[in-house]
Amino acid sequence: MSEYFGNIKTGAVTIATGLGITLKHFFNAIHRKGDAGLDDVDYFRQVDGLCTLQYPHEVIPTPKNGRYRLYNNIEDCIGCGQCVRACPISCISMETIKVAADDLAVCGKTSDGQQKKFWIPVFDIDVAKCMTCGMCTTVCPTECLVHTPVSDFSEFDRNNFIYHFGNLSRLEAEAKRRKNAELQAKALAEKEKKAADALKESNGGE
Amino acid sequence: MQELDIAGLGSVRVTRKNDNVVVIEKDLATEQMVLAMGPQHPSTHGVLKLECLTDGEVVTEAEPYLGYLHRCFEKCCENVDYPAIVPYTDRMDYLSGMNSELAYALTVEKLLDIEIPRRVEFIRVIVAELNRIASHLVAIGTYGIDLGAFTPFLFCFRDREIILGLLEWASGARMLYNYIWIGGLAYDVPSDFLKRVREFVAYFRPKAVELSNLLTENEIFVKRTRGIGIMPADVAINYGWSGPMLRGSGVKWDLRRNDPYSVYPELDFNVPVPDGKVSDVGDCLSRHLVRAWEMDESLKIIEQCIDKMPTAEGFNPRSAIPKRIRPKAGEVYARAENPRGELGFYILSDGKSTKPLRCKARSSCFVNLSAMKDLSKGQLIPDLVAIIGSIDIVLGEVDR
Amino acid sequence: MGNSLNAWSEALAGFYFFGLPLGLVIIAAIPLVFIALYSLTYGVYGERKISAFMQDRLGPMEVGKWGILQTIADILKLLQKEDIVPASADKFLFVIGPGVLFVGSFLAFAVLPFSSAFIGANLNVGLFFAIGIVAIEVVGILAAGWGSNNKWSLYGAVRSVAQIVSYEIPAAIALLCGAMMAGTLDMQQITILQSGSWGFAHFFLFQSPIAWLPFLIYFIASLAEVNRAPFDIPEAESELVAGYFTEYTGMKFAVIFLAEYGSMFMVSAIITIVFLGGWNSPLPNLGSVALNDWTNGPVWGAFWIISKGFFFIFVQMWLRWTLPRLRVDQLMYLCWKVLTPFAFVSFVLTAIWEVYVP
Amino acid sequence: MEEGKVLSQSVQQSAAAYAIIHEKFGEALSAFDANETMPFFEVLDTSLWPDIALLMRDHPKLKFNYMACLSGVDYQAEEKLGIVCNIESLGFFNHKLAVKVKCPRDGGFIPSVSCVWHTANWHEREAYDMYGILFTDHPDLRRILCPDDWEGFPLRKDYKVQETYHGIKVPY
Repeated sequence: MSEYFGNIKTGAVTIATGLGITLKHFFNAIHRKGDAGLDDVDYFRQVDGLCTLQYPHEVIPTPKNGRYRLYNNIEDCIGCGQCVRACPISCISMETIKVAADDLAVCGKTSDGQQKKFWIPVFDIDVAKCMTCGMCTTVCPTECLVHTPVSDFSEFDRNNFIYHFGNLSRLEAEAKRRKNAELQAKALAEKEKKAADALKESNGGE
Repeated sequence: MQELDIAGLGSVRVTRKNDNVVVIEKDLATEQMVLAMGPQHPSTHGVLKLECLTDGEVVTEAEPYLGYLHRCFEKCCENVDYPAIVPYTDRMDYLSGMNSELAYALTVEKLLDIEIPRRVEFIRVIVAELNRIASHLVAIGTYGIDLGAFTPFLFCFRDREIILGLLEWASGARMLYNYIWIGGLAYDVPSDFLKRVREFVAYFRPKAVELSNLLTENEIFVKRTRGIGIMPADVAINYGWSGPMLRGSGVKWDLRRNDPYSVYPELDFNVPVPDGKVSDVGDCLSRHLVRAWEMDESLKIIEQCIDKMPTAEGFNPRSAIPKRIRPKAGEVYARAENPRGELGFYILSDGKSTKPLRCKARSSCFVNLSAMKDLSKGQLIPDLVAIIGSIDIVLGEVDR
Repeated sequence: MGNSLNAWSEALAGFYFFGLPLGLVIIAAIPLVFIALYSLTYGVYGERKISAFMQDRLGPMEVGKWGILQTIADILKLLQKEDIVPASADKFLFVIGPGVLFVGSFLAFAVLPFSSAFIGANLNVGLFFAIGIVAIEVVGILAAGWGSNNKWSLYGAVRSVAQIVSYEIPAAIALLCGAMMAGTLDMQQITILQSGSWGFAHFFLFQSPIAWLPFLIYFIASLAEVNRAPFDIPEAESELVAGYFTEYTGMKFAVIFLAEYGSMFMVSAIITIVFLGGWNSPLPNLGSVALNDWTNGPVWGAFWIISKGFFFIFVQMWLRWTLPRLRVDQLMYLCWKVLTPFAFVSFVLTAIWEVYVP
Repeated sequence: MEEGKVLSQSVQQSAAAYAIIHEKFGEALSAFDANETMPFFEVLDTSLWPDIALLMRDHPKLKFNYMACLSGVDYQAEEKLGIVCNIESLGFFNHKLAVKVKCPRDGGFIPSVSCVWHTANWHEREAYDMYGILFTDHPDLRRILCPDDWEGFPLRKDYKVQETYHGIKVPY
C-alpha cells in the first residue's frame, strides 16, 4: 500500500518540478538572447532567454575563420592543378594554356613575384558537390584558393552552383590556343629543318 | 470431448451434453500482423527498418533491416590516400565527427609510429570531449522525444548549438570538421578559445542539472524506461556491446581508461556505472543515466586539459605531419572511445602505395544494434521505441 | 448594457420564419460559431506561442505582426491542400469519421451557459447530456482509424477507444460530486447557485473541503478524454506516426484539428462551470467597493467563462510541453487503480459533507 | 618468435595466450607473429576454428570473451579470401589477440563462430556481403548492407560495378 502512495507522491513531486521549470522558462521569455558569435568576448554574458534567430532577417553569427564557400583569387593562380588532384570528389575542373614566350610580360606575375606560365581560361568549382573539406586549400602553393565564411549560398537554378573563376573570355582563349598552335607548328618546322640540315651535313661530312 | 476436423469448419472440439445437445467449440483464428516499422519512421533515429511480428500490442519478433544509408566507406578508403580519408570518417558517425577523426588518426599514427606534440594531444582531447557532450545531448534530447517529452529536446539543442559554435570557431566547420589530421591538427585553436571553453563549462553545469530535473527524474520518464530492455553484463559482452551500453549493463569498461590512448592516462576522471539504486542495472534508464553522468565527466576532463595545456608560442600544428604518408607493410587495429562505443579501425597496408589495402571501420552502433533482435522479444511497441532510443544508433555509422 | 442585451435576445427568440424557430437557432449558433472560431484561433496560435516561449524559442513570427495571422495561414494551407482518400480505404467510414468526431465534440456546447442570458438549450439534465454526448467522439475515431486502412491508424484508434471509454468513468463520478453539491444537473442552475457577493468563495471548489479532489480527478480524466498532454497515446507522434489521423490531409485534417481544440475548450468550460462558478465573477464585494456587482451581468459572464476556459487551456498546454507520454497499460493503471478509487472516495466524502453539514 | 627484439608487455601477454592455445592445437596453428601493432596467428586447419574459438573463450587462463572486430580481407596475391578477428579478454585479463582464417577465393568455406560470440553473426554477414566468404552453419547468412539481389561482392579487388540495378544506372 505504501508503494502505491509513494508512487503517487513521487509522481506528483517530479511533475511539479518539471512544470516549475517550464513555467520559469515561460516567464523568462520576455528577454531575447543577443546574436553575438562565439568569437565575441562577452558571448556568455548575454542574458538567458529566447535564443532563436529569425534567419533571413537576422544573420547567423559565423566566425571569421569559418571554412565554407571556396574562392579562388585567380590573379595568384599559377595553374599547377594540385587542387584538382587533391580533391577527393573531383569537383574542381581547370583548363590551362601554355603562355607563349613573348607573352610572358603580358601574363604577369603572382603577388609574391612568381612568373605565371599558364593562362587559365576555365577554372570551375562545382560548389554543390564541394564538401568544404579543405584538402585543396592546403596543397595550393600560392594559397590563392581560400575558404570564405559565407555558408548560405542557395540558388534557384542548379547550374548557378558551378562557379567560374577563369580570367580569359572564350575569344581570348581561342586566340591564345591558335597562337600556341602556330608557335608549335613553327617550332616543329624549325626542328625538321634543323634535322634536315643535320642530315645534310652528316651526308655532306662523309 | 473429441477433436474433429469438420469440412469447412477446420479443427473443432465437439462435446455431447445430452442426446440432442452437442456443443461445438472453435478457436478464433488469430494470426500475427507483420508491422514494418519502416525506414521512414519518426523514432528509428534514421533509416532503419524493423520488421516486427506483432500480436496485438506485443512484438513477438523484430528483425532489423539495414543498408539504407550504405555509402561504401570501405571501398572509398581503398581509392583515396591516407590524409584524404579523414573527411570520410566524419561522415560515418556525423554526430561525433571529432571522435571518429581521432580514432582514425590514432590508428594511422600507430601504424606510422610517429611522435605527436603534447599541445596537439591536449587540443584533440578538448575538442573530442566537447563533441562527446554534443553527441550525448542529441542522444538525451531525441530519447525525450521518443517518449513524448518535446521540451528537453530543445533545451539540449540550445546548448549543443553553443558547442557547435565553439568547434566552428576552432576548426572552421560546424559538424564535419576534417580538423584532426594524421600527425597533428589543421589549425591551432584561436587565442582566447580556451577561456571561452572554460566559460562554457561554467555555463553548462547548471543547465545539465536543469535538464535532469526536467527529464531524467520525471516519474513518467522513469516509469517508461526503468526495467525495460534489460541486458545482463555477460550477454552484453558476448554481443560486443561497448561504451554507454556496456557501462549501462554494469561493466566498468571505458577505452579511455582500460586501453588508454592520447593523454588520457594523465587525466583523472571516473567511469560512471549504474549501481541499481536509481535504475535496474542493464535497463534503458541506466543507459540513459550513464550518458548523463558521462557529460559531467567530460566537463571535468575539459577543465583539466585547459589547466595542463602547454603554451602556444612557436607551436606549429602541422609540424609532425609527414609529407608523404606511405606506411611500411603491416596491419594495425586501434580504437577510441566514441560517444556510442568503441570505434575501431583495422588498416592493412602493403608498404608500396599511399592508399590502404584494406581499411575496415568497426562501428559501435552496428554492433550495439545487433542485439536488437533478442532485446525486442515480447516487448510492447512503445517499449520497442524506448529500447531503440536507449541504444542511441546513428545510421551513418551502422551502414557506413 | 445587460437589459438591452436581453431585449435584443427576446426579439430574436420571437422571430419565426415560416413557422421555423429560426431565432432560437441563431441564438444557439452564436456561441458555437464564436467559440469555435475563437477557441480554434486562440488554440492553434496560443499553442504554438506558449510552447515556443516554454522552449526558449520565438514561435511563429513571419505571418503578421507577432505571427498573429499564423492560424489563418494554417487554415488557408489546409484548404488548398489536396484532400487525399487512400485508394484501399473504406471510403464511407473514412469520410464520415471526421464528421462524427466534429459533431461529437461540438454538441456539448449546446448545454454550456455562456452567460445568464446566453445558453443554447437550457436542459434540466444539461450535465448528464454533456457527459453522454462526448462518447460519440469514440465512434468517429474508430471510423477514422479503421477507414484509413493503415496499420498504424488502426493501433491509434483502438488505443483511443480504450482510453476515452475508460476515462469517462472517473470523469463522470467527479462531475457527479459537483452535481451533488449543486443538487441539480441543470448547468444554468449550477452556475446560479455559485453566484454571490463573496465572489470566488461561493464557487463549489471552495464550498466543501474535499472539492479539490474531484476537481483534480476530473481535470486529469478530461485530459485523457481529449487525448491531450501525457495521455496523447492515440496520436503518439513518435510511435504511431500520427495515430488515427495519419492518412488525413486538407479539410478533413482541419476538421479533426478543429474538433480537438473545440473539445479542449469544451472540457475546460465544463470544469469552470461545475467547480469554478461558470460566468460568475470571482471578485468579492469589499464593502463599498462592490467589485462583484460591477463585474457581473450577461456580457461580463461570457468574458469570465471564456477567460477561465482559456486558463485551463493554458494549463493543458503547459502539461503537454513538460511531460513525456504514458504507456497504454500505465494509462489503464492510472485510470482504474488510482483515479476511480479516489473518485469513489471523494463521492462518499462529498455526500457526507452535503448531508451532515448544511 | 624472434628473441632479439624486446617485446612490449602486451605482446608478451598475447604470446603467453598463444602458447596455451598452441599446446592444445599444435600444428593447426601457424607461428605466432609478434609484430608491434597487431600480434596475430593464423588458423591453418580452418575446420578447427570454432573449437579454437570455444577454447579461447572458456579456458580459465584465456577468457577471450569479447570479439572486438571481424573484418574480411581479400588477399589477391595469394588468391585467397580471409577474415581477421581481433579478440580480447574484457574484465578478466587485459590481453588481446588477432586470429586470421583464410579460404580459397571461390567456393571457400569458413566455419562460423556466431555461436561462440554473438557479435560475429552480423560481422560474418557483412563479410559475406562484401567478399562472398561463405560461413558454414551460420544462423541466417544473407546480405546485410547491400540489397539482397545485388550482383557481385563489392569489396573484392576484381569487382566490376554492375551497369544498372533495376533499371537505375549505377555508376554516376
